[in-house]
Amino acid sequence: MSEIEVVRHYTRFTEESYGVDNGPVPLGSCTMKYNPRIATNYVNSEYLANIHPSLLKFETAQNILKLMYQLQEWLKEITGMDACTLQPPAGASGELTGVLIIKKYFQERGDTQRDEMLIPDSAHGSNPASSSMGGFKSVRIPSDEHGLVNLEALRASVSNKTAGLMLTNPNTLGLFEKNITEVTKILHENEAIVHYDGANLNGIIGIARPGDMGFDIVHLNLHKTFSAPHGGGGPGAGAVCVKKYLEDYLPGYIVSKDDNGRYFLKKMSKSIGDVYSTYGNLPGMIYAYIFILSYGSDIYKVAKYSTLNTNFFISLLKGVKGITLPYDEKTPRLHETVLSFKKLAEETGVTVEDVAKYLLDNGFYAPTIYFPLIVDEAFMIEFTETESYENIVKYAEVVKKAIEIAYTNPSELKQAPINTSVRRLDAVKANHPSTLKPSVKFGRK
Amino acid sequence: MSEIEVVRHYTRFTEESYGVDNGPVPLGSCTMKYNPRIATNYVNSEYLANIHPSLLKFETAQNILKLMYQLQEWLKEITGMDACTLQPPAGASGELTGVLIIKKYFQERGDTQRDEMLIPDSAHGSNPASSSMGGFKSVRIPSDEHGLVNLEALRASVSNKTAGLMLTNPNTLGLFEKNITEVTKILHENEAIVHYDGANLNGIIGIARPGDMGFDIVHLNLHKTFSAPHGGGGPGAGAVCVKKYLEDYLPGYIVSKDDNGRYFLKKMSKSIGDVYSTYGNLPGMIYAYIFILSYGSDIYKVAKYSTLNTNFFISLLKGVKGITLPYDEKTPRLHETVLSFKKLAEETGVTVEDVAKYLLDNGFYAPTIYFPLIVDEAFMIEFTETESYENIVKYAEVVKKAIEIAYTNPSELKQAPINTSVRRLDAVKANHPSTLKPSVKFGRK
Amino acid sequence: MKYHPWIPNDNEELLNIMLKTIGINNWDELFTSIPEEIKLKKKLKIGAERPLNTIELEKHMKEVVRAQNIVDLERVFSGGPVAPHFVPQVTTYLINRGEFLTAYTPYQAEISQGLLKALYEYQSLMAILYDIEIVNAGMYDGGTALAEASLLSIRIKKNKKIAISSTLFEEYKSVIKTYLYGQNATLIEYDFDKDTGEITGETIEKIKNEKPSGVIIDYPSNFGPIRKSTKELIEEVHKYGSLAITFSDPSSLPILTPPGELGSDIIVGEGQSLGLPMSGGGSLLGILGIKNDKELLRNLPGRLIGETVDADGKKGYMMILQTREQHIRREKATSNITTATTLNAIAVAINVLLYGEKGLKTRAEKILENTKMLKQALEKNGIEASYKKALHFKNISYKIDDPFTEGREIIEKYKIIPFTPYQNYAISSATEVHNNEDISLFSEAIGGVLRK
Amino acid sequence: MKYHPWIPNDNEELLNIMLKTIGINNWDELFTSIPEEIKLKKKLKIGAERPLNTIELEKHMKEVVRAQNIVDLERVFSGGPVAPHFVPQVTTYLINRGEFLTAYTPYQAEISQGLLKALYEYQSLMAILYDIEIVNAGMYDGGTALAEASLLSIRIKKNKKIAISSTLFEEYKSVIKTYLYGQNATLIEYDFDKDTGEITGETIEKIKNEKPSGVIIDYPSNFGPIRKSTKELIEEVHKYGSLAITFSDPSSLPILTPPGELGSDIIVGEGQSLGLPMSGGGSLLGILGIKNDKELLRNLPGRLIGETVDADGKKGYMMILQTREQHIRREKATSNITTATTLNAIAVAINVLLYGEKGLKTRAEKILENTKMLKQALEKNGIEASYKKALHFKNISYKIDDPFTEGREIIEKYKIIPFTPYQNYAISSATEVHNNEDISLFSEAIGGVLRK
Repeated sequence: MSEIEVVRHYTRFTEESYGVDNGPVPLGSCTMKYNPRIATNYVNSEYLANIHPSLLKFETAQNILKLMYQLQEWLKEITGMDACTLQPPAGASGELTGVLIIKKYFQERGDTQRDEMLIPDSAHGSNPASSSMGGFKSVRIPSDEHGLVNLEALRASVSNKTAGLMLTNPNTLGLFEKNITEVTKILHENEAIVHYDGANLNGIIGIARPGDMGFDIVHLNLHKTFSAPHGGGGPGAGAVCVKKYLEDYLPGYIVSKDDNGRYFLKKMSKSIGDVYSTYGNLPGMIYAYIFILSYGSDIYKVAKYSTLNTNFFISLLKGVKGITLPYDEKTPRLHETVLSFKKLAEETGVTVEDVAKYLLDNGFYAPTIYFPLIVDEAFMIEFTETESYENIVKYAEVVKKAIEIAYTNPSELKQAPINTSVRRLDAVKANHPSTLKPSVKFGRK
Repeated sequence: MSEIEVVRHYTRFTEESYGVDNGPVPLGSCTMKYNPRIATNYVNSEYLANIHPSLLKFETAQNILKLMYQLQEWLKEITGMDACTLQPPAGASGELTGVLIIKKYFQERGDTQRDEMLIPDSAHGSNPASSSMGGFKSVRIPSDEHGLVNLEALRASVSNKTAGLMLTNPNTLGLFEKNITEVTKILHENEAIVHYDGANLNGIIGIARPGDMGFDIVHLNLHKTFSAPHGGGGPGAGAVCVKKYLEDYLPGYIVSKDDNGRYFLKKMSKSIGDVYSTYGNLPGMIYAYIFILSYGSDIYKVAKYSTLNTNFFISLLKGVKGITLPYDEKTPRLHETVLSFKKLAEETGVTVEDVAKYLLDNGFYAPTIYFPLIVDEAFMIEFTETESYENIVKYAEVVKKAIEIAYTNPSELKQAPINTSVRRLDAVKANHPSTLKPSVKFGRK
Repeated sequence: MKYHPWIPNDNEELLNIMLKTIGINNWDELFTSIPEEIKLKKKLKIGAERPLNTIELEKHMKEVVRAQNIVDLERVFSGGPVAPHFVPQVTTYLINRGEFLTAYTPYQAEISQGLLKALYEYQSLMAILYDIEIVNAGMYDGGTALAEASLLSIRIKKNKKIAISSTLFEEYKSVIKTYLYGQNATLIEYDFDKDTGEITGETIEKIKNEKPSGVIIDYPSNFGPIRKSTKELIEEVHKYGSLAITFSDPSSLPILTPPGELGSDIIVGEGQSLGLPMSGGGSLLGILGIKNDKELLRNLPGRLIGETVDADGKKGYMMILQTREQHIRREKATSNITTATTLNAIAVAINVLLYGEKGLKTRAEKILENTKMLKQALEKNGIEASYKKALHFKNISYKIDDPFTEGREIIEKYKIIPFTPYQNYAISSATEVHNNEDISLFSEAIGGVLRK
Repeated sequence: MKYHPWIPNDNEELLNIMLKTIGINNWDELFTSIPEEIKLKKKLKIGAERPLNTIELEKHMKEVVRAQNIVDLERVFSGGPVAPHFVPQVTTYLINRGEFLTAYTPYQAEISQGLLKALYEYQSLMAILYDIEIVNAGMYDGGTALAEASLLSIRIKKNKKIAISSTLFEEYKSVIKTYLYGQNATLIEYDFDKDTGEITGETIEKIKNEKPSGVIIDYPSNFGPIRKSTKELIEEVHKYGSLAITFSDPSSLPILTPPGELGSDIIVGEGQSLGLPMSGGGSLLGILGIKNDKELLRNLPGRLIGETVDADGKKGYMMILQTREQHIRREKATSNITTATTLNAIAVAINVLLYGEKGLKTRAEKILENTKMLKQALEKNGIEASYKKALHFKNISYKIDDPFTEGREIIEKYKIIPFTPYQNYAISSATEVHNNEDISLFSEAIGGVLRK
């Protein structure tokens, strides 16, 4: 194709797409915030684009190594940990990294019977999936009536087969695990390891640190909390930070500084190996680096305003028919919240999916729905610090309007969306073996 | 406003705009072609963005001066002229430059009674406007029955009061002035000067040169023929090239090369002065420079395919009810053509404007309408070399569809457009003194 | 390269289909109307002669641009019509989106509402900044905007004379002169007190005697001084029946009484100072506005966007008062201007929104503060600013014997660009991009070469 | 900086309105659920501690990136998982348009059709290139894609053994090993004829004896050789009940029999060679595809986009077979992968369309030709390529005593990056960005430091 044809083809595609640059993308636990263009510009500059990874290996690209070193240092300070690797190319890769560190740690100790990973029922699906990839059995820990880890159940589950616990805090309900020091103590008393899922760090960054709560491993998503773009599903960028006693297990190369101020790459002695072919996603690191510089110690503002925004939204929907806020209504949610549309579904037949599609019709991206699994007709929403007052107010109004329609003319919502480039798609046809079509080539052989 | 709010505001604005990146913009005489992104990238690079014009004045920015020098040389070769200035910031500025050169030339010769500028009736409006800005009276030369300059009328108009003739060739009808050497001879015999309006150079570039036709002055639009973007109405970039005997009159600084290969800026001895505060629009020059490098001596392909595309379009509409091709039907049009929708208007009441609005409804930008003035219900269309076969076919189909509707249900076309972000706008209200509103501040004082 | 990547139909198959539809056998037949004797017989010697592919182009361009060492923005102190100003990357991104970059002038309003709204906002933001009711959608640059303002004055007042401040940038004077030459009009310069930069009795006398159609007033002066007597001057101009054309650097306005409030009939400015790249001097943005007056409006050059409603009564925007323009009015048009500087106008509006009212004010204060430091740096090295007793904003001019030679020496030795050189003087500027260290470096460089 | 430009609500007025709506007096009250003892009591020492404004950020970043001299693409000859390839500017522009760049994974299909179509086209283009029916929407990189292909094989064949070619990049071996460690699975290496790079009796013997779940075959070899015996190897692999996992550099495929046609069950590749920037090694693109087999499909990791229809019967696209994925299937998911590399997949698809079929073939031929010249350059300097009798594509490995020291010397002296250093060998690569002159320079540099 000629250049102009390609440009038009993809320009049209972008016009049928929707990102943070178009409006709120308030997906819970996904932390879709503004991706600063100043960073985009450096990422795309030839200064960075033309750096072959061997320049890092030769250690001639001292400036890049220094940038990575600084970032490691800052992430340590933010998380309260002692060492970091920047190799994981995404959050889930960071989870796997944590899981394998746990595995190797116990193997090195000869503690080989520890094959269970404890995971709360409100956890992201990637936690049990990562646990499985590390060869662990996932043991589900139920939530208590406050939506928090059930301490009794936790105590009952912990044994000498327990390798670790994977936890996000604030949890996916937006609730802070206030007994967190007790939780980590229970694990530590049993010599098990606690892994922090960084998906929700945005709600507490600069306010509290996983390291201070007793976590041993922390994985971060540079493309969530630290403003790297999500790119419609990647590339992301991860980081894993650990307490001193796990430092030697980190994968990849750690950037270190010698006595002459020269930066060099260090392979750790008990390293789990590599989780990526190179040193990590440098573009994501650049975003994180610029993001941190832009805030400095004011970084608490990120948690402050993301939490403010989400609680403001909750207040706007307080008392609206058909919606409930499961678990302690009075407790502020940290940066995200889960509402239940169960009553609405029961009373009108309109599901939370119908509401989501109606939001699309009004030019807004929908929140995460049907997750976490412990809430029926879950509507999991997170407004980051980069969302505006006006949009949050409008968003709440559209939700209220949807509910009004649900109670007056429910079939209208079943039709949604009508303003998008296609209407509701046939998932059965898409997934059925007889009609499946994952490429133009499929079925032609 | 916060950055994300600004980004969303303008992202939305772009989505309510339409450029070559979205589809054909076949405005006659406007030469809206693909603007290569490779050039955009250099234009935006800090290499160029951070160059203060004083670096050119100090002559330390030798690389930029060299680039400008090369461009001058290439434009000379393309136009068949002897010297060029890159100072004019747009096409109309190039016209004014030509007009003032003519004025100063005769003034220097003491030939001060020459106050008439001959301009064909098919000319762009900017020609007479520029002529007036130079203090000349515009004398209209009628077209003959072939749509070309009426030689008899021309001879009758030329006198010792004639300073010059402004002409575009091919003319705005897309017809090549085949008597051009006769035309320039008539002027030259009368010691007058002939100015070439470069708006239509795209139709003959690499095939024939204004210099070889007898033109004395040529103005070029780098943002038309040479692929610099139009930017929704600028910045453009112009250039004016002249024959040797007018070199000393050029405005601005001419980049010259000394014996040591060093580039320097030269102010011409009889210069008309400056038509811009600096040395011209460097970004536009970069586009032109890259454009010429990309083609080299294959640049004739630009004329070949733009002309092919437009004649192909004419063929697709041949014999369609309501449309005529005024003037010699069999003569191929060079890169643009003017169709008349007069019959359609008479038979159905549907105007060419209605058809234009219907084109918008079908995702296409409309051609120039109601120009040139010598054709009733003019539909002036130009497909550049960067337009695709598929789009030209589709475009013709939409026009045919419009005509079909005009003959069956004309009121439907009067409603167009209905798919755009606003419907047909109230020009009376917009322009009426009592409702005029050119700013939010207007009427508040 | 057999097929050119920028020509979609450049292949034998399509070519043949299209020729067949047209009814000819060979593409040469398309050009039979061109007489054989003027057809090109040779290959043009342009570019590298053979076409370059994209990889080759990139290599070549890198060589060309790299030949020039990058000069950081903050190392530039050159003044004049263009100065170093900060360009937010986000603005560059937005104006380079294809829907804006590759659009035509929005003749077809219904499909161009975004572009029209962006321009309308530009007009409105500038109207607020200058405190005037009408600002057009942009001129080429400050110089041509001044020239067009002069022609506008002459159209109204008929006397073919324009008076200009002696402290206007030479570049502007030259452009005005060129445009006035077309109208056989003359340029008169008026002067100021050498120390304070304020108007004097002679200034008034000149205007009174000459009765020019328009008087161009630079406020702040192009040479820096913020003249306290500007309001008085405008009153005098009006007293003798001339139009007051005030040229103001828009970056200064958030901390000054705006020219509209001072009574200007016409306002002019150069938008580059609101954050356009310098790019070797192009492209720029001429700001041109008028007070709400029928005569002025009827004679205003350039595009104007206005608000209206569509067929459904919904708010919409379109180009207005096009009867002033060349494509309608031809030889009687208010100007020949066609392609102006839309994209730069939008960029400036974006920057203004990014800064906000407070941000713009802080920025102007920083420029004022930096200019003060710059003046001190010059004084420290024994160099006296012209109008030394005045308060300078952004630009400072001073005498130097051989600014070209001395400037080149500074560039060579200190890797800073200290000023814009003129015949026997120089203009330096300080802006929001500089900090104390930068200005110290400037001082050192000036001291090293120019100290008196 | 009192108000942060990236926080729209960061001002007292809005803060107070919002707090009031929530019903609290102070923003601290939002965080009362965090026990006091674990709340941060100190200011974090990060960044420059104080916030930097945009101008300061730009200055800082320029210093940081400028510390590194630019290395032109064509001066890079390092091989390995990442190599110098040409990135069209138009692609960079398109994938950086905000609607793509700032989008989430397209869970809400109706508002994300453009993104979904772009990914569907990527899947289809790769399926054509590899001649296989199903390709997913992208993995992190070639290494993790190989690792996931290994796990996929084990899920199907159950034997916790994977055989890999000894010529796989070390980086890939390390990643596969890490993933296999999680499953307590083992890695077996098989070898080739030292001269020709073709399989031998021993190669077959090993596979026959070990019966691994999957056999990873590099074709062309990561060390360069285009093995003629690849088809034979795949047949042997199938004979002993293993799955054939073929890793192919997609840039080579336009001139080779594609791995699908050779009978591969799973195909893997690294998309960087189709024109992604090197960016210090990230981000990359893992290509992963399978033949149309129910078991393979049910066990495929990663996102998959499929065609379907909407409520009006209009064609549309959505993510399919999500029941394989972690957010639905949790501990039984086929992988934990969530955020993959959508944007890079789209970039690669754009590049493929820009090149077209012919362009891609020309490009592959140029790489082959340049590799030949590179090999000659090495030979000329007395350096023998491993598998010297084979025909190499893109990569060439060779023994060096101390590649780190010698490589640094070459970088220092010749300003080229000659190879990627490994313990006692090096890998160089030639691609479409190089021309004769570049390779002559390479030869000179190698000769100057390494000549034997």
